[in-house]
Amino acid sequence: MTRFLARRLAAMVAMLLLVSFLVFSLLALAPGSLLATLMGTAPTTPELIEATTLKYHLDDPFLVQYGRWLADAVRFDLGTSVRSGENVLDALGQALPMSFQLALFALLLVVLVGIPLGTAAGLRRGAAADRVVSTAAAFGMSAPPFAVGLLLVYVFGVLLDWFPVFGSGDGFADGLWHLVLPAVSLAAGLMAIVLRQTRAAMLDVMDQDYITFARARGVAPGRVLVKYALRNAAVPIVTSSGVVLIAALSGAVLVETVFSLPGVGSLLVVSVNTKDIPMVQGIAMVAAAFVILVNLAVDVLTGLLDPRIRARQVAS
Amino acid sequence: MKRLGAPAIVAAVPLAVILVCVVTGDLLAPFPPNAQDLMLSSSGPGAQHWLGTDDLGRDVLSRVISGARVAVVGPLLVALVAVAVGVCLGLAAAYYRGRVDAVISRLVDVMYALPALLVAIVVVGISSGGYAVTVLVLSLLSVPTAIRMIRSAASVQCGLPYVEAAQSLRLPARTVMFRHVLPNIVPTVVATFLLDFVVALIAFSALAFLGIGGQPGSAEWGVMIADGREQILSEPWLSLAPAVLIILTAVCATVLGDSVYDRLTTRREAR
Amino acid sequence: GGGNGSGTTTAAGVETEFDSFTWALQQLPVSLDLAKDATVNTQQVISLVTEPLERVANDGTFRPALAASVTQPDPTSIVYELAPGAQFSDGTPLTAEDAVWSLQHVTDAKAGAQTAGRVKSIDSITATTPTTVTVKLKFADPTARDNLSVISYVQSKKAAEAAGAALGTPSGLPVGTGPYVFKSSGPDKILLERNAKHAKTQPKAKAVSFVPIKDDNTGQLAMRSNSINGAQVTNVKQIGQWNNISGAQTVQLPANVTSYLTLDTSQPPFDDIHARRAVAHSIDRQGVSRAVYGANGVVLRGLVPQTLLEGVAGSADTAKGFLETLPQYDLDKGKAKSELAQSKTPGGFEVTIPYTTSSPWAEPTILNLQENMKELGVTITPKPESPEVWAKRVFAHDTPGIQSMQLIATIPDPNAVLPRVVGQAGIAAPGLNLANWTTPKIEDDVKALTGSVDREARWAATQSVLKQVSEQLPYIPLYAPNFVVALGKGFTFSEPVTQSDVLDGTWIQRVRATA
Amino acid sequence: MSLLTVDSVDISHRGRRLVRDVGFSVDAGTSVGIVGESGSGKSLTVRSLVGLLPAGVSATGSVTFDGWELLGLPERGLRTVRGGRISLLMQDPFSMLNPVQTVFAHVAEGLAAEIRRNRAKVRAEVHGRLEEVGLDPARVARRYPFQLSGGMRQRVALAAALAGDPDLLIADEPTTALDATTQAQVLAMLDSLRRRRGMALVLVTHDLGVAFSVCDRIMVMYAGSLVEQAPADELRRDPRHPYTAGLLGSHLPVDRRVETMRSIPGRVPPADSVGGQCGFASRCAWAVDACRAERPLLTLTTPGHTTACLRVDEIAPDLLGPAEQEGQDTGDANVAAPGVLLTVRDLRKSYRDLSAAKQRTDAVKGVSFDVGVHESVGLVGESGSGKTTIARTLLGLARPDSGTIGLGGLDLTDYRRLSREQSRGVAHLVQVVFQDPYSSLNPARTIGATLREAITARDRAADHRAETAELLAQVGLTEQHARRRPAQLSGGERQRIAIARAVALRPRLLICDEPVAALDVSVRAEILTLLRELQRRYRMSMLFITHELSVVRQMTDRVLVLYRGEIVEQGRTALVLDNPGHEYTARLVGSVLGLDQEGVTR
Ligand SMILES: Nc1ncnc2c1ncn2[C@@H]1O[C@H](COP(=O)(O)OP(=O)(O)OP(=O)(O)O)[C@@H](O)[C@H]1O
Ligand SMILES: Nc1ncnc2c1ncn2[C@@H]1O[C@H](COP(=O)(O)OP(=O)(O)OP(=O)(O)O)[C@@H](O)[C@H]1O
Ligand SMILES: [Mg+2]
Ligand SMILES: [Mg+2]
Repeated sequence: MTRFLARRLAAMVAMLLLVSFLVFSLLALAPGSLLATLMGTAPTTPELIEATTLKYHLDDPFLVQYGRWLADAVRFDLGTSVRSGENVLDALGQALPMSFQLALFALLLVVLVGIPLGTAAGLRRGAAADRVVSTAAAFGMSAPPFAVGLLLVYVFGVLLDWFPVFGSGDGFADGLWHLVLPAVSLAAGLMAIVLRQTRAAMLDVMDQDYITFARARGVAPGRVLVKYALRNAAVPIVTSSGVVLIAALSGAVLVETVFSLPGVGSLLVVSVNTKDIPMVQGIAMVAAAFVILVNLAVDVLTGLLDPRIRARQVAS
Repeated sequence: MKRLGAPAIVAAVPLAVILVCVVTGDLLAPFPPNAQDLMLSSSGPGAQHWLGTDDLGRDVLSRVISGARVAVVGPLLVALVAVAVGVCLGLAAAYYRGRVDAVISRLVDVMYALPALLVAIVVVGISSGGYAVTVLVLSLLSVPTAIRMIRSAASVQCGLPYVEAAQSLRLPARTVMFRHVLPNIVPTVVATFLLDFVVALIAFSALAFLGIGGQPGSAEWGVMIADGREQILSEPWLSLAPAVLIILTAVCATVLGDSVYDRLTTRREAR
Repeated sequence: GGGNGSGTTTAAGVETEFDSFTWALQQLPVSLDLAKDATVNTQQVISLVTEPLERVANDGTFRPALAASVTQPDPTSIVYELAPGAQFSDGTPLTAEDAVWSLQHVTDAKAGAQTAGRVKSIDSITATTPTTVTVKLKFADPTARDNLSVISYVQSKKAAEAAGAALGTPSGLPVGTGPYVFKSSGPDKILLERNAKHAKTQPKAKAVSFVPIKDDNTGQLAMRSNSINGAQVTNVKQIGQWNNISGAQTVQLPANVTSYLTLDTSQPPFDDIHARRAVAHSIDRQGVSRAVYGANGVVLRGLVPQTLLEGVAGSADTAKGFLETLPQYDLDKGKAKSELAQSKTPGGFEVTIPYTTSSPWAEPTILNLQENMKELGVTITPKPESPEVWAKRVFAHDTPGIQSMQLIATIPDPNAVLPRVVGQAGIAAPGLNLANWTTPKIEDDVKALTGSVDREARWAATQSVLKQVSEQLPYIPLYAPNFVVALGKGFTFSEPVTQSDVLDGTWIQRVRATA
Repeated sequence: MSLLTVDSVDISHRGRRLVRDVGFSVDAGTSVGIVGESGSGKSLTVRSLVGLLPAGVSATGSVTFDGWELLGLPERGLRTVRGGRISLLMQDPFSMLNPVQTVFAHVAEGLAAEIRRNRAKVRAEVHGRLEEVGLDPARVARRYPFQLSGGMRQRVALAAALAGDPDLLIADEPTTALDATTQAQVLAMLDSLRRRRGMALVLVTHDLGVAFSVCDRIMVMYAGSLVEQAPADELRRDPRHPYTAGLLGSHLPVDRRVETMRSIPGRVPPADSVGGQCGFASRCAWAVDACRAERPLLTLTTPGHTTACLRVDEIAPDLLGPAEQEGQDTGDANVAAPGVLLTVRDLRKSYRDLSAAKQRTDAVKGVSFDVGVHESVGLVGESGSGKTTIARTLLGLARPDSGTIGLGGLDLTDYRRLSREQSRGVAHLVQVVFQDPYSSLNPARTIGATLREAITARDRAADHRAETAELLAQVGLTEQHARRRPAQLSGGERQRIAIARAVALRPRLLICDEPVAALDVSVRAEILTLLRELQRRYRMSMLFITHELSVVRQMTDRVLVLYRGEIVEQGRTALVLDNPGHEYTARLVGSVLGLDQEGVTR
């Protein structure tokens, strides 16, 4: 297992390196000259042009620039925002907790609602409950998160006035209260994905001979549900949860925008719209690290859950 | 169609209507979609303008009808490209296995892990790309899912003796893949196509909502939602109509995809 | 514009302190250093922390602030005499050195100060005594004092130098003498606390926060949930919606705002007057104004609103009378067609029009133009830009064929607009002559406007510029909306505030709780 | 009183009657076999006993166990019966165990509640139970199912099924998926366990040999109905129902070669189509109109022997017992013409392990053999011994690691080195018939299209219409079949099409990879006869892969015995089977469950 982890970590670093190159190349993607991009909103005086050229070593070849950028990035220096002159990591540090809370809240909803509902639907294939849940899931899958958000704002924030629909609140309880609608908007689509995956996995598992054999031997229904059905459905569920967590990154951007939450998502939208490349690069690196970590977590978890996967991981 | 069951038929009707709008474009719209009537700006739904007008006095109904083309064609293109590439590479990976499969699958694994919408936001946003760039980027990002789904369905088929029998007849690989394997994974291909379509539809609208990739003022549904958002408290119909259409299209496509896919599994069970 | 308290009835304010007041900005300042982000957003925030040497009111009168007296011994010198006893929030006393540093900082064109373009006549800034700052001008500049007053926020030189390049970021927050000090600055909120060291009257709010609210819709939601207590209404058509919020009121303030389209006269197709006229005749200004502002905005008759002219014209009636003589271009497809037919591009042309998403009028106007010119063979592509990108392009003098433009006049004088947007001097970054338009007569007029202190001469020059602009159409004047502020439940103003009060920090002294 | 009494049980699915009017009883401590071909309703019948019918399938009638009525009992009530009183063992050892649970847990969870409370007791008990089924607890207890072989898994499942010490064990084809040798071992163990515990056993199987080896009494099912039941010995000696007689007659002898292999013509009708008549009438040589007018009931013929046939008395003398086939030994079918068609030398092939990427399984370890012109060579060996791998390398579906393959003058070691021309030629040299008739035809294409493709692959100019008709006739089908799709055909018919497709290319070598393993006993002989005929007609050589010695005996001149990827013995089929030289061959021969032996032979 340690060897597996070590190997995975090495692969992670390699992936990050690859991603870092792509992320750095974002610079080249922006329309207009590199210089113009990096000068941001500052007026183009010759002095500033010279200073900017020097600061970013724009006269060096692209690869050398990349190397320098990477060396800084490794030392946790992702540069400063073109837009505000703020240190990118500081800005990220301020925005991350918000997004993290939102994601965690949504993930909790997904896990506590999506998985049980999916399990229930999978156990009662074709029943009314299954059909209701499956239809709801089809809607959840198909509704853009921002549309769900706007709808929730309108219904629960304006018409009914039950929840605050703006900002992040003060203190823990108020903050949580403020996060209810955003988290629900974010979770709706993700819940649908997990629910459908869970349902499919349960249907698949419930058709298996080992379930029938267990029941035929008089194994207690609780045990059949937990140790047979859920344990075997767990791998696809965990895998899809990983996918969902990654999808949450994109969803969070929309939801934070709708609810004006000061998270990484809103920061990204502002930075993209203002072509604040260092900030976008910083966010992209953080997102990449997150994605890689999620995948690692999924691998480790599925390995723990399924001895066959574990054996393959240990052997390979 | 009948064999797909009631939900599929119910889902197919709105899709057909929308497709008709896509094909006919402005023909069905009661007003020219961009005609402005500033005297009638921001009027609510009524006898003349069923879904009301926007701030420039444009007829919302006409705009959602004519916007269907832009709103749907992009996602359709994305899904088409994704499925076309997915079929070619997915079949190749399943058929040749070994190194071909390893290379394709590794690539797919890496790309599959990407948060697609996020990447699209960054790439399209930074490059200030328009509709074409959006289609291109989303197509690229949809390809891994398509390859994955088609590869796994084709792998099952390629392991079956009828494929080996065809190989034993020494038919060219192309013939075996496209004439023998492909017809047997049609439901997966259709399901993949519809799934990619739904994902792309949502992605397009999300990008437009963020003000990325869409042409402002156009009748594309996502742009209409974004434009109407500021008036959601005073003139909710502006964003409601396109939002309902996006959700309706996506739900119907999802349901249709599910039905096609379910039929595949039941047919396999029934053999 | 009207006075205080249109909309719902206003409860009277009481003279008690309250814990906090939250004000919404369209977006938070990109930097809290005015030199790096010369927008009204920034000014609104820093004017509570740093005080200017003096303030200029909407009607053009000066009010002393840090400077007890300001004298102009000759046309090319301004002497500020600092009032005694002021100290920075960190306890160090205010000296002329700090004021000199601050003025030099915001007028330093070489270092790229965005504010440098406001006063170009500066020759030197020196501390002539420990309490005296003397500004020497290169020539007699009638608006130098006005313009300096708007950017003369004095910050601690020591603190600013310690912050270095980080000045204006959360790790380099300016230190001032104003009623508040920075407590924190984040992406979602800037929090200010009362400055115990502030020498003058303390405002009633113990803390003030600024939060970013992109659009009116969000603003209304935020005010409903009491997340904000005040905001500027950008979409003034929605005043009714704001008034519907329980306990909220809207206040219409006199405003000096002008919006217009710029046509680059140095390049085809707009180097041709007929093409420009075709454009002017293709915009339904009345219609769009009604669609965007409802009853709360007017269509401009000239490039600047009447309020900017009243001082130099001598009276409101004179100004009004003059504006009525200017030629107007109303929507007229026939004229547009014949004008285009006479131009060098009779068959039409293609053009992309960038505009900032922060101006609610821009997109509808351009879409209106797009639709009306379609029949003439003119293809128009609207291109939205974030305010930052738009501002960057404008300050870099990157001039496409047409673009949207909006100026908030910080002083009540035609100089706040006219000399900046016409004449040779503005045809390079960071100049705002985005039409790249000038004539020999214009050069003379600009000289008179900026170099003369004779009101009559300046009024003549003003009329000349406005007339030429209306005839030659380097710019198509559009609208002047009212400046509207919404106040949430439980708050009111103790006396009327104006647009300049909102920008220079005076307003906070007038915020009162209603119970 | 009997332990279990089943009375007029009907089972249906959405109104379709799948099982009709089944009734029987099981006495404590006895063993009952239920035999019948696939789809006859055996599994549904036994699953209805413990209330484990698939979703949507329901049963009516009465099932009493030890005085309790089980049918219609709610799940809660059934649970008290399952495990402790009745246990069910299923067919597929590879899917019956929970993949994420250890062997220990499987056995422990079935133990009585009072044992389960004490850890040490559980451990001792589980180890005891594993020893009981012949497993080494120290080695096996901590493993997961995927780390065990099929035979071991079935033993674990058996231990788990018996953990609650049931009075009745129902075993649904417990050995079908196992090798002949393993099958014999598991059956023997099942039998001895039953005797030792005094437990009753209901054994479901489609293999009469298996039933005779362990059961006291045997019931025969056909198309959803019971058609005959009798004590095992009596049924073997004296079958009264034409179907039973047919089944017995279709059994291939392992000890001699017969000229005509007998089978039951026709195909099994769906149960719900034969409600008002004798289900077997359409395939019965003795059927008269009366048989089609009413459904015959089970009637007592001799004490303990019931038969559902109207004409049971009239036809008794005509029914053939297995003894009839005696004396038909025809020796070797044909002596091979001189000349060698296929030469395989030192063939090696290994696969990357499925579970561990870096380890490799040696599927074939240096195999050399020849196949002569017009010779039929058998390839026997247990599951996983590499038979299919060899076939696949010959067909170019897998690339050998080393070694050479020569076929009709071509070097086929590496198919990629063949020119286009040669590659097309290879199709005429070698063709194949696979085991599974259900998946060896493309479900999306009609039979006509499938055959046309094969015909044009041989000769683009051929008149495919005429030839299709001819081919179909040759394999005993009609032209109508050309328009159908595989789903509309029975297993036997599909296998005929697969054979026709192979023969269409006139190959010089026909490889048959277990062509009858997935078919019912009654149609096996037809297919084997057809293959024999075609081989003779087209003078093909044949490489016949199978794990059944009786089939090898009938079909081949020479046999190669493959054991763990190596050929351990080869020689004339009769010689090898009669006097096995290698210890493994002997074991293989010893584990054949013929109809003639008493009990299990070792
Ligand atoms: N879940 C089900 N739904 C509908 N029909 C079923 C179902 N399971 C079995 N059948 C049908 O019932 C009939 C009897 O099936 P059953 O499994 O009992 O046969 P069997 O004798 O056990 O055959 P085998 O030897 O193939 O296991 C078959 O025709 C089958 O198609
Ligand atoms: N594609 C493959 N990948 C990995 N291992 C394989 C593959 N095909 C076969 N093997 C392994 O090679 C060995 C030989 O398999 P093969 O299929 O040749 O056996 P067989 O004699 O045909 O068995 P059976 O009687 O079960 O058909 C087995 O251990 C099997 O697991
Ligand atoms: Mg069965
Ligand atoms: Mg095999």
